[in-house]
Formats: sequence, C-alpha cells, structure tokens
Amino acid sequence: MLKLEMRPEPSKVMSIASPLLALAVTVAIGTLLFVLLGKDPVRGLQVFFVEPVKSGYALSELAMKATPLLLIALGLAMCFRSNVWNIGAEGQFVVGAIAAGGIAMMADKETGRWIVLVILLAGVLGGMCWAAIVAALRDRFNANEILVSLMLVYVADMLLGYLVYGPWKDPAGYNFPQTITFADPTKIPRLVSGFRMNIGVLVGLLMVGVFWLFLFRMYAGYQLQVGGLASAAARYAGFSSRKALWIALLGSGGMAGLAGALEVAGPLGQLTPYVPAGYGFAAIIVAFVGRLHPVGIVFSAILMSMFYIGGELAQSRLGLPKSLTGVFQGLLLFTLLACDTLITYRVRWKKAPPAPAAQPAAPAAAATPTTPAA
Amino acid sequence: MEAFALLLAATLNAGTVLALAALGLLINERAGVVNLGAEGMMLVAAVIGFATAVNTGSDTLAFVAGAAAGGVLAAAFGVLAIYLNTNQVATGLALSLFGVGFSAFIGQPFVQAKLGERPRFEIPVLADIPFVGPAFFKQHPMVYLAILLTIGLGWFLYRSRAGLVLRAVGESPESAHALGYPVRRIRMAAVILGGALCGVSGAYISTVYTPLWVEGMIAGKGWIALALTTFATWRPARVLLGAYLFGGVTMLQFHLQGEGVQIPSQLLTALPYLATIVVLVLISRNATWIRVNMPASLGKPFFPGS
Amino acid sequence: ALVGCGKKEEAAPAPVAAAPEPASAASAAPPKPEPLKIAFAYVGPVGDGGWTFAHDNGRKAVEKEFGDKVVTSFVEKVPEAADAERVFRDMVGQGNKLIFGTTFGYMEPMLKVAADAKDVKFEHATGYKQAENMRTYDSRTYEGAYMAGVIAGAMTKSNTLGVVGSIPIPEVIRNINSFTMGAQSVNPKIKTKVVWVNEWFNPPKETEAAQSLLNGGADVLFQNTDSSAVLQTAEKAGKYAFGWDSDMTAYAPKAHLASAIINWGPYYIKATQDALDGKWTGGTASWWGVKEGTIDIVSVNEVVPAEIKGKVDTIKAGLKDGSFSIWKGPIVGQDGKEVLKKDEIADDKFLGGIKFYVKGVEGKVPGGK
Amino acid sequence: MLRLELIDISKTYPAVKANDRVNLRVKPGEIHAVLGENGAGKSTMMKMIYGAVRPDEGEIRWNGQPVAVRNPQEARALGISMVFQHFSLFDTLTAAENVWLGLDKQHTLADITQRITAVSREYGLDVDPLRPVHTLSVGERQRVEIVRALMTKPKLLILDEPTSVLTPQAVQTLFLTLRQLALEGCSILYISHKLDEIRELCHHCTVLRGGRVTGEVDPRTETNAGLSRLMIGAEPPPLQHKPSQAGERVFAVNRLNLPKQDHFGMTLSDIAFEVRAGEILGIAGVSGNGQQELMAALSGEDTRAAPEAITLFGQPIGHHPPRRRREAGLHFVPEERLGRGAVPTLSLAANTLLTRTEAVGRSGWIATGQVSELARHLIQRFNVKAGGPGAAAKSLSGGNLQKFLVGREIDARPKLLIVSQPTWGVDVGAAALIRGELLKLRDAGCALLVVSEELDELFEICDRLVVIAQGRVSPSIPTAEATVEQIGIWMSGLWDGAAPAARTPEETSHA
Ligand SMILES: Nc1ncnc2c1ncn2[C@@H]1O[C@H](COP(=O)(O)OP(=O)(O)OP(=O)(O)O)[C@@H](O)[C@H]1O
Ligand SMILES: Nc1ncnc2c1ncn2[C@@H]1O[C@H](COP(=O)(O)OP(=O)(O)OP(=O)(O)O)[C@@H](O)[C@H]1O
Ligand SMILES: [Mg+2]
Ligand SMILES: [Mg+2]
Repeated sequence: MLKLEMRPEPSKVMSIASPLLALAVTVAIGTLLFVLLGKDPVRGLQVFFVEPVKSGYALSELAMKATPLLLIALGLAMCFRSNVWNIGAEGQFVVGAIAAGGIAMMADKETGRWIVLVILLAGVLGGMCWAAIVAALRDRFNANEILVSLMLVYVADMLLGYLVYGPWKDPAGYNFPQTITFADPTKIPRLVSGFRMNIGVLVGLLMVGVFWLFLFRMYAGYQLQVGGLASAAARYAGFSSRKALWIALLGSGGMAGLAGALEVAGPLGQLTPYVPAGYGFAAIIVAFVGRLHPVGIVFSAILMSMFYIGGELAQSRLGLPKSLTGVFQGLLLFTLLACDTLITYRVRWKKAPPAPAAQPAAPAAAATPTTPAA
Repeated sequence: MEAFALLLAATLNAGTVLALAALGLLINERAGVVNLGAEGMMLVAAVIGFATAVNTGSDTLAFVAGAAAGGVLAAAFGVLAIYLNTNQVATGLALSLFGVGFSAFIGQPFVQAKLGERPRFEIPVLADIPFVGPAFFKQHPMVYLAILLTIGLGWFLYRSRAGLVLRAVGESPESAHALGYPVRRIRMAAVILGGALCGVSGAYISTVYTPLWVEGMIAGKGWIALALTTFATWRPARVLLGAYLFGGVTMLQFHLQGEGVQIPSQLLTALPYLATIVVLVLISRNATWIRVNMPASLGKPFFPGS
Repeated sequence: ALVGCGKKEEAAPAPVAAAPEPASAASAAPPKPEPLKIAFAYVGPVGDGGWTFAHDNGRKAVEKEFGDKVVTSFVEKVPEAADAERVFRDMVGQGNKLIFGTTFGYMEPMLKVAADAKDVKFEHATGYKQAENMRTYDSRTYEGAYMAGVIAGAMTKSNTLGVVGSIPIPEVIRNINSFTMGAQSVNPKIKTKVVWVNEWFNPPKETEAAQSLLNGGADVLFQNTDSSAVLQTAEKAGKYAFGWDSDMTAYAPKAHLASAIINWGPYYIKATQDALDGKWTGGTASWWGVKEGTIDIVSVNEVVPAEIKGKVDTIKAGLKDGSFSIWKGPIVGQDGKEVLKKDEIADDKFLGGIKFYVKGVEGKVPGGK
Repeated sequence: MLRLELIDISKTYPAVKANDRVNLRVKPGEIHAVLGENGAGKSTMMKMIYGAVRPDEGEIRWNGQPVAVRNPQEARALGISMVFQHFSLFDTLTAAENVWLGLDKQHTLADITQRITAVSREYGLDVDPLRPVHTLSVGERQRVEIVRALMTKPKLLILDEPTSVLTPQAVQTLFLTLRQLALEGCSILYISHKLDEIRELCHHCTVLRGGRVTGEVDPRTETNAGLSRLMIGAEPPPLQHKPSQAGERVFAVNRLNLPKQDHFGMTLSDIAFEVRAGEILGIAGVSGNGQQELMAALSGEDTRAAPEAITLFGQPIGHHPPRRRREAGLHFVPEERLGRGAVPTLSLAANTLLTRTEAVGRSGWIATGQVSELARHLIQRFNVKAGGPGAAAKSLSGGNLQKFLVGREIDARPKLLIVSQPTWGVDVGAAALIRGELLKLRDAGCALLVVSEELDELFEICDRLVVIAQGRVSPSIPTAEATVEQIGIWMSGLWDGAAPAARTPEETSHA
C-alpha cells in the first residue's frame, strides 16, 4: 500500500512543482468534465485560461477583480501566519466600505481630490474597527476568533442593510436601497482611460512589497510569525502574543477595509446592499493557494480571478452553469492541498505488514539522504 | 398562550435542523478534527436527499441518501486532512466551496421538481393536550430522534468505552497511538459520521423543513452548526439546548416583527448572530471550562511516525 | 442589418443552451442575414424557481417566437456590484445588440456601458434611469397582489393575513398594500402582519418567517420572496398561501389558493420585435400589467367560492380594459391620514414612491421615518 | 525456554538506521537492562516488541514461537506491557479511565476501578482511580502508567527510563516492586542510561550503540567505567573543574511567591536564593516540583512575581518581560529545545533572532547578512554539526541543537545565565562539551544557575546546590559538602527548616 513518509527536509523542488501539478490535475479534471458535458474541452480551457488575458481590456478587468482578493489575502496571510484565524474578512470588507462610503457621501463636486485619500483611510479604519472587536473579545474573553469574526460578517451585512434602507438612503432614489452616487472627486483615479483598472492595482502591488518586507525583513513581522509557528518560543523570546493578535487582526482588517473602500469608491460609486461580493471568503482560499506568501498570493489572486471571469464567460460562450466556477475552485484547492503534502512527505510503496518471518528492508530507504547526526 | 405553544413548536423544529448537524460535527471535533465543510456537505446532501425523495417518494431513503452524500464528502475531506495532513481549515473551506458549486451543478434538474404530499405527524392522544400538545407532540419524528441522538451521544461519549476512546483520540492522539489505537482510522470514522449527520440535516431541510430544492438553500445553517459546537463546549446536551436557543432566537425575531415590534428588522435579523457572540464570550471567559472540555488536539494534524 | 428573415433548415438552438460558437456558426452557415444576438443578465440562478426563473421563461419565449432569427444567451448570478459592468461589456463585445438586465442593481453599470455602446439597445428591469439607447420596463406585480388579496380576504377565518416580505423597496411595499386592499375589498376587518427576511431568496428563512406568521394567527399567507417555501409551509400547517412569480400549484396542491404570475414573455417578444423591425427607441419606460398580459392570476383553487372567482375575473377584465384602478381614492394610510382623496387615481410616479403602509397593515415600514 | 527473543531485527527511519540486526534474549523472571546513550535505538527496539512500530526485518520469538506483533493490542494479548518514556496518558480523563484505555475490552469501568485499588495495594503503588490525570503529580502519573501495565498481568513488562522522574527514594520503592514482580516470574525489560541503577537492579544487560548490540554482560559484575566503555566506546574526557572564586552578588530571589496558574501547575512559595558572579548554583529536584514555574518567573515568561522578589544587580526585575531581562544581561536556555528554545521550522539563522537582536536596526529592520553571519559563527565556535545557517532547527539532532542554543546564549556574553536541563537527551560527547563551556563561562566571571534532574551532572559542575520540592527551595549547600543521600532526602521536601506545612510528598509515602 502507499505510505507517506516524512522527508528529512521540505523539498524545494516540490514546493514549486506542487502548484503546477495541482493546476495540471485540475485542468485534467476540468477537461474530463467538459467532455462529459459534451463541450469542446479545448474551447472550455480557452475560456478559463486564455480569454481572461487576451486583451488589454481583459487584463484590466482581471486586475480589477484580482485587486480586492490580493489585498484581503495579503492581510489574511499575515494573520494566518501568526496563527490567528480571521475568517471574517468579508465583514471587515463591508465595514471598510461603509466607512469609506460615509466619507464619500459627504463630498460634493467642489471637493478636492484629497478626499480619495481620506476615503481610503476611512476604509482602512473601518475594517480595523470591525477586526478590533474580534481582537478585543479574543484578548479579553478568549472568545474563539473564527466564530466571532464569522458571526460579525452577518452583523456587518445587516449594518449595511440598515444604513442603505434607512438613514443613508438616497432621498431621490424612489426608496430603493442605495445611497446617492458619490460625487466625481471621490472616484479612485484610473490608470488607463477607458479601462476600469484603477490605482488600487498599484496599491495592491505596493502592499505586496510592504508585506513581504514586513514578514521577511522586519523584526515585528518575524515576531508575529514566531508566535504563529511556536507560541512557547515566542513567550520564551518575550514576544507578546497579545500584540501579535492585535497586529494580525488590525492588519488584516485594515487590508480588507481598504479593499472595501477601493471597491465602493472605484467601480461601485455608491453603497448598495450588494457590496458584499464574497471577496472576504474567496481571499481565504487565495491566501492558502498562495501559500501565505505575498508573491504567491499575487499569482493565486490572478488565478482565482481567472476562474471567476472564466466562469462568466463559460456561461455566455458555452452555456455552462455558473456553479461550475465553485466546483473548479474547490477542486483546485483540494488538489493543491493534496499536492502540497508532497513538499514535506514523500510517497512510498510499502508492503503490507510483514509476515512473522523476515522481510527485506525497502532498498530505497537505505539510499535516502541522511540528516547530519550528532 | 396558543401562540406561545406554536412558537415553542417552531423553535424545536428550527433547532432540530441545527442540532443534527452540530451533533455530527461534535463527533468529529471530539476526535480532534475540525471540518469547516459543513455548509458544503449539507448542500450536497440536501440536493441528493431531495432527488431521492422525488424519485422514490420515501423520506427515509432521502435521509439515508443524504447521510451517504455527507459521508462521502466528509471522507474526501478526511483523506486529505487526516491521511495527507493538509491544513484542516483550508481543506474544510475548500469542501464548502466545492459543495456550494457542486450541489448547484447537480441540482439543476431538481429546481422545479416537487415532492409528493408531505405527511403530517402527531402523536395520538398526547397531541390533543392543550398547550403541551401543539408545542411538543406534533413534530416530525426527526425532532424526537434528535433528542434521542443527543441522549445516545451523551451516553456514548461519557459511558461507553468506544466513546472514551474517541475522546482519548481527540485529547492526545500520540498517547492513543502509543496504546495501539488506530488513531487515523478512528478520526476518519468520526469525520465520516459527522458528515453523515450533516447530511441527514441537509436532507431534512430539503425534504421536510423547507421541502424543495434551490441553490444555496442551506443559507448559512452549516456555519451556525459549527459555531454551536464551541458554543456548547463540545457537550451533546448543550449542543441541543444551544440549537433550540438559536432556533428560538431565530423564530423570536420573526415573531417580534410579526407583532409589529418597533425595532429595525436588520437588527432583529442580526440577533441570532449577536446572541452567538455574546454566549461565546460568556462561555470562553472560563478558560478552565474550555480546557477541560475542548478536545486538546482540535485542529492539529496527527501523523504516526512509524 | 438587424433584420433577419427566412426559414432555414437548421434546428433552432436547444432551449437552455446558449449561443453556438460565433466562429463556427459563421463558417458553417451559408451567407444569410445574421441573427439578432440577445443577452440576458440574471441576478439569481436560473434555478431559483422565482424571479430569475420567470425571466428565463421570457427568454425562452423569445427563442420560441423568433426561432433562428435570434440567438440568445444569458449569464446568471451576476452580482449587483462591480462585476455587472464587466458582464455587460462582454455581452457587447460578443456582438449582442439587445441586452436585458433583469434587476434593479444593474442600473448604474448598464448606464455606463450604454454610454459607450451606442449601437446596442439596453433594457433595464425595475429601474428609473434611462438613456437614448437604454429604456426601462417593469411589471405591475401589485395587480396580481391585489387579486390575490381578494381571494385571501374571502378565505381567511382569522381575518389576519401574513406577508413574508423580502426587501423593503417600494415595489414590495406596494404589493403588501395592494394585497391588503384587495382583501379589505371583500372583508373590511382584515389585518395584515408583515415579516421581513431582508433577502430575496433564503428558503429556510422564508419558512421560518412563514411559520412565525402562522403562529401569530395569520391563516392566509402571501410572499414577495422568490421561493415556494412560504407556500409549502402553509401546506404543512393546513393553511393557505399563494404562488408568486410563477405558477406554484404543484408545490402545494391544497394550500395553493392561486398564483400571481409574471409573464415577461410578451414584453420580451415586443422588445425583440421592435429591435428586429428597427422601431426600438430608448429613453422610455414601460410598465406592463394585466392589460398587456404580463400579470395574471392563475390556477385558482377549487375551494375558492365561485362568487369570489367571479369577482377576480371582473377585476381582471376591468384592469384589462382600463375600467378599474386599484389605487383609486379614498385610500387611508396606516396613521389614518388620507393619502389619496376620493376618486383620485394614483399616477405611476405616486406608485413608484410608495413608502407607507395602508390602513390595516401592522408594523412599521423598515427604514421609514 | 526464553520468554522473548529478538533475532536480527532491523528498523530504518528515513534519516537513520535505528536498529541494525539486533538480538535480544530475555529469560522468564529476569530483569534485563537495555543500556545505551541517546538515540542508540533502545526505545525503537521496545516499541517493536510492543507492536507500536513494525520491524523492517528480523524475527521476534515469544516463548519459543515466532510471532508477529502487529499492534499493541496483540502485544498485550501475548502478555507484554509497556510503560512509555513519554507518558501516554490523557490529561482530562480519570486515572481509572486511563487504565481502562490501556486494557482490552472485556472489563467494565467499575470493575477496573476496583481492581486498581487492589493492584495498587498489592504493589504499594498508591493511585486514586477517580482523580483526573491533570491533577496528579508526575510521580503519581507514572504510578498510573505502571498500574495500567500491571493490570494486564504481564509476562513481560517494558519500562522505558522510568526513574528520570523519581526521587532516589522513590526509585528504591519502584525497585522493590520490580523485584517482587520478577520473583513472580514476570520478565522485565529495563531501559536506562543510569549505570548505578542498572548495576543495582538488573540480572543481565544488553548494550546498544548506534543501533547495534555492542555487548551483553552481567551488570552486577561490571564497573561503571566498563559499562560506559561498552556504551560510548570510551570514557568521556574528565572536566577541568577549578575551584570557584565567587564574586559580587549578581542575582537574588527573595520571597518569591506565585500561585499556580491552573490545575496543571505548581504553586511556588517563599523561594529565596542568590547567585554570585563566577559561581554555578545548581537546582536539584524531581521534575514537576515547580522547576517550570520557577524558570518561567526567572526568565520573564511569567511576569506575575512581585518586582522585588527577583533582583538583578540589585534592580527589581520581577515585572520585566524577557527582552528587558536579556538587555540587563540575564540569558536563559530552556529545557525544551524544539518549540521553545527554537522554532522547529525556521532556519538556524532565523532562530538566532529569538534572543539575539544585534542585527535588528532601530527601525526594526533586520540585516539578514548579519543574522546569517552570527549563525555561522555559532556553528563554528560550538562545533555544531548542521547544514549551515539555513538549516531548519528541526533538522538538527538533539545534541547539536542544544549546543547551538547554549552557544547562542553564551555568545551573548551574559552576566547571568540560567540553564534548564543543559544536557537533557544529549549524548555523552555533546554533554561534556556543553558542561565544559558552562564552566568556562563561570571562570570568565559569569553567574550561572543550572536546573537539572540529573544529580550526577549537578555534582559535576555546580559550586553550590539547592533543592526544589513541592514548590519550595531548600537552603543552599556547597557541593563539596553535599552527599547524594542528603540531596535525595531534600528532594522529598525534607530539609531542616522546611515549612511545617510541607506535607510528606507523595513520592515517598509508600516508601
Ligand atoms: N491493521 C494493522 N496491521 C498492522 N499493524 C497495525 C494495524 N493497525 C495498526 N497497527 C499498528 O498499530 C499502530 C498504531 O496504529 P496507527 O495509529 O498507526 O494506525 P493508523 O495508521 O491510524 O491506521 P491506518 O492503518 O488506518 O492508517 C501502528 O503504528 C501500527 O504499527
Ligand atoms: N518516528 C521516528 N522517525 C524518525 N526517526 C526516529 C523516530 N523515532 C526514533 N527515531 C530515530 O531513531 C534513533 C533511535 O531512537 P530511539 O528513540 O530508539 O533512541 P533511544 O535509544 O531510545 O534514545 P533515548 O535515550 O533518547 O530515549 C534516533 O536517531 C531517533 O532520532
Ligand atoms: Mg531517543
Ligand atoms: Mg528512548
């Protein structure tokens, strides 16, 4: 039977090969699925992997879709690395959007462009506040952050609902649940005219650098990760776990809030009940697929967006249902997780339990590299 | 009075849905495994259960099919999380994502399908007692089964040897392994059982609770069930009570709206979630209580070194 | 160039399938007028059994009516957020010349895309903003609600009706009011309880809301949500309810009193015809109802007394020929103030901005002052 | 006929050949020692006998019959029981439940509870079946393990390093029990690397080195030196131990009282001692008597102590967190290497950053080059066998990692170095090196505080000794004046002036 065996050291080769292998397996399953559904598999794959990148416009859309995922996932990666399980980024996204929207509503045509900065800042603060509730309850009462952050997603949705149906409703909007459309100066500047892609993309890439530096070059980032990897070591070194908790949650909440602000002041231009679009949850997967590494997350955010956009295209091009996107994303994540096992373990063919008499030892075992012994 | 009895009855029914799934999740969490895929498993089970009920006309078969579907998905999760040592949180989320998509995908033909006439249940004689009857004795058998299941699970965990082994595996897989218990196989069995119960709950929702199939119809109940286990500090009776409480708050908010209470409906809708947070905080304040009841290896992979 | 005619030997596209591949279609077929490409963006899954399902039936009606003169495709579950704009642009990019956006939330994105794609015709459901190449359409769902109310008023024993409300927008509030007014027209003692679930579509929640209305004494339910959950809850409890958007008799043969349905087909066929004929003009708003055949009440249960059925038929006929108006004064608001004076007939602007409950509806409009 | 015979058994782990064609012959009623340094393969061999690990090749014979022991249940069915080196108990379960889990099905819990009482009376092993394990002391926990093993009426009992958690007196009690068992015909496999114990107790001894059998002797006729030669191939080089020149008072603990943080802990009461420059103070004691709590309070991992209870150069530091204490010159090496002293998955270079922040700039920027340089320097200076600064901490063997960690702190030029279990689980060569380094540091004028459960080690390197028992600390005694017997008695909490409240520790109650 097949047995897993711990590698003496994680394999460098596999850590690069594993995502490729996972993608290959997903593509293989996808091809099979297309064939079963009676669709041309080449065309199917093209819709998912070529069309989303085939033109400047397509690329701009891809970047647009990937930006919130990237931003949120960066924050979550830091959070998960410090062993804090914030799975309520969606709620922080929404509250960030609410805060940003609140500021944007105050602007009028005359307002200066500086308002954009205030809006983004408000988004960050909004997300942080929502995450701070989680941090405070965890810190003070030891309440499980997974559940609290998750429950707060629903509460954030309701808060948004309350505002857009109530006090913030556009008076000229026929009682529809939406705020006024924000004045022009609040619009997030676009990068290329005609394309929706805005400076959020640059902010995202900048944050990749910031997070990379923070995690791998800053002492605070190091402390955070030590806390996540070995809490006893962090205590021994004197790294505060409370500080780590707060940094992780505020950081990831702030990033989710920033994404929310970019979304409402960017493509949306107003608050509606439909601000929550599931980015907060999808970003969890993006973070893991990117192996909690800022650079990896860039790729996984793009890949995830390709699935989303491909899912839309597959409907209009091939008549495939939207649900296929979820199936694909789930499969990709499954295979990726499975393939990642190969980084720290190797698969070995082992005979069933030995009979009473002697069995020759697996010859390969003797040839394996040994770690330096004392 | 009558209205109150009915509110109670509705509460029990709403709580049962959650209790079934949460009791299942409690089993696998007692063995040390967190499966965040509950929502996905319930959805797939809901559509499979519904399809079975449509095609066979039997609710019982629907529950069985739902359980099987939940079990199969849980097994897939188990292979990854238990045998391949993948991160349990990520794997569970992947399962949810997959389940949402997959159920919608295979469920397309059943969207407009309808079930045969829904039977009504009442326990003769008892159902006619004023107040008590409508409140407690006109329920689907599953409501009583959930209570029995809770009692049974309590007995199993705290009185039987197998239950002790299960708790031991969740407490210290290393020790259990050293004593010769097949840790991973036990965890696998617990995960599959947990998935099966989530499946029963999913099938119950699509065949009895809201007898229809539409995409995404579980609508977050899986997540609530997950919250309930922590909420109940992994004790079966508390899971049931927590489920009733949650069901009660849910029904109450509609009840209050119906009575024209002047509170924004969004606040009322958020009430169950806020209640969860409050109770969670109250429970978690007592760290010892959590430590004694929480499976110590919860969420941590175990890989036998031999 | 938009006009296509003549019969071809090829079969019409399969009903649910989307557009055949543009490339292969172009190369395989002999030169002929290109079919009109029509795209639909749906907010829900086609399988919701409610709103989106009804729109998709409209799309199928178009396919049936025009055969291979048209090619339709759709994208479902398009979020009412940033994604919508991309979907519309892609629809334009794919060569669609007539695009339907079937939910309110697509208003702003459609406006934006319409401004950049002047040669494409945009149709937006339930919105209030138009452009030269974008117009709006809606259905007078309140007419169906009113007729359902008439039946409900006659069938209730407790004089308490229950409504499961989705999202408190004017349309839904108008429906609740109309339903209540219909009921009061046969039974002045009627009270209506309302429970909001704050979602269009959440079957378990709808079930729970319905259950709590029943518990609270309502014996006939009505809903403005998208699933059949409310109806089925009534069936289980041995009470009555209505189908909404599409005919839901099959879900609950006993409880089902009637279905207030929307039939988007006629409007979609007309819009397509307009486009094919080159008569399509933007900037207008259509609000169709019983008169135009988009609203109807169907499958009235046998338990409904013949007298009431007759009354419903009279109302329907009145709506059809314009001799009957539902929103005709005197109409008194919840607070007892008259909102429409005697014999005053509400205009569409009035109807479009309803934010109050009429007398007899209990509770408060969410978000209202 | 032999009770147990292993013939040419081999077991290979990915990185090492843990057992290489070993042979073992155990007679009925024999107490058979298995001796070997760390990592020699003793535990692996025992686990194979107990079915917890499967041999790659070779044959096991039980009462002359070849058997395949595929899992511990089968082993127990044969009559083999084992007490693990690392306890296999479940904290939240009661003693009875723990015992029950180690037995096979047929009994009821009530049954077990009764039998525990009977067995514990028979062998003088006091166990309260209804207490949850987390409320038990380490000694009590071991008794639960032993009772669990005895309940199966074993024909072969395997004990893996049972005495590391016992006082010398408790060891004697255990020996009585074992001898009684042997007389009843039970064979005992006894693993230890404590030579005196083996010579005292065992009838026969198999010595392992590097996974191979290097000798079989009768320990009663051997000297420690002879056994040591068999075990490591040589005698360890003797340490250079110059007499100390104690200087100023560096560190003082006075009236340190700390309530325990949970059931699992120990309350510290009224602890007082001081350490001077240029001397090593040793803290002896059986594990679980408050060492962990004391170390946490001294290192700053636990800052609940009153500020003046702990002073460094006269400054109260009881409230200071670890980093402030390090800045003041207090460095600490914990006993757990992996997970506390080092982050297993991080590189050696990254692990230097836990306590060494020279490479961290004011802005919090890490100069990675400097970090690697430090790691390279430590590897070289302390002769650490490792793949380089980039090697993950967990890839190092225990002894090498310990050298690295002790080196990391020594290299920081501490004014006070606190070391917990400096050579725990470290092979003899590395142990000698570490002890030598500690002495060098002392000679350079540093104050050292060493906590160890190995009396031999303390006697070897310390200038003065105190004993910790039941969360209290004895007065200090110069090592030269101390005897093992006296320290042993003190380890039970019985020293002159020990607070009257100090109840008789359970470890000795059945003596
Ligand atoms: N079926 C078996 N055959 C042989 N040995 C077994 C068997 N089951 C368990 N064992 C032994 O018992 C020990 C403890 O079981 P362990 O926990 O490893 O089982 P597991 O690996 O969880 O089971 P699985 O076979 O499902 O992977 C194992 O190390 C193995 O040596
Ligand atoms: N599960 C395992 N996986 C890989 N290597 C192992 C495993 N268990 C033991 N080893 C290695 O096998 C060798 C023998 O280990 P073993 O535990 O048998 O030694 P030991 O003689 O009991 O030592 P100690 O005195 O420290 O208990 C060591 O090098 C050890 O690192
Ligand atoms: Mg060892
Ligand atoms: Mg050992």
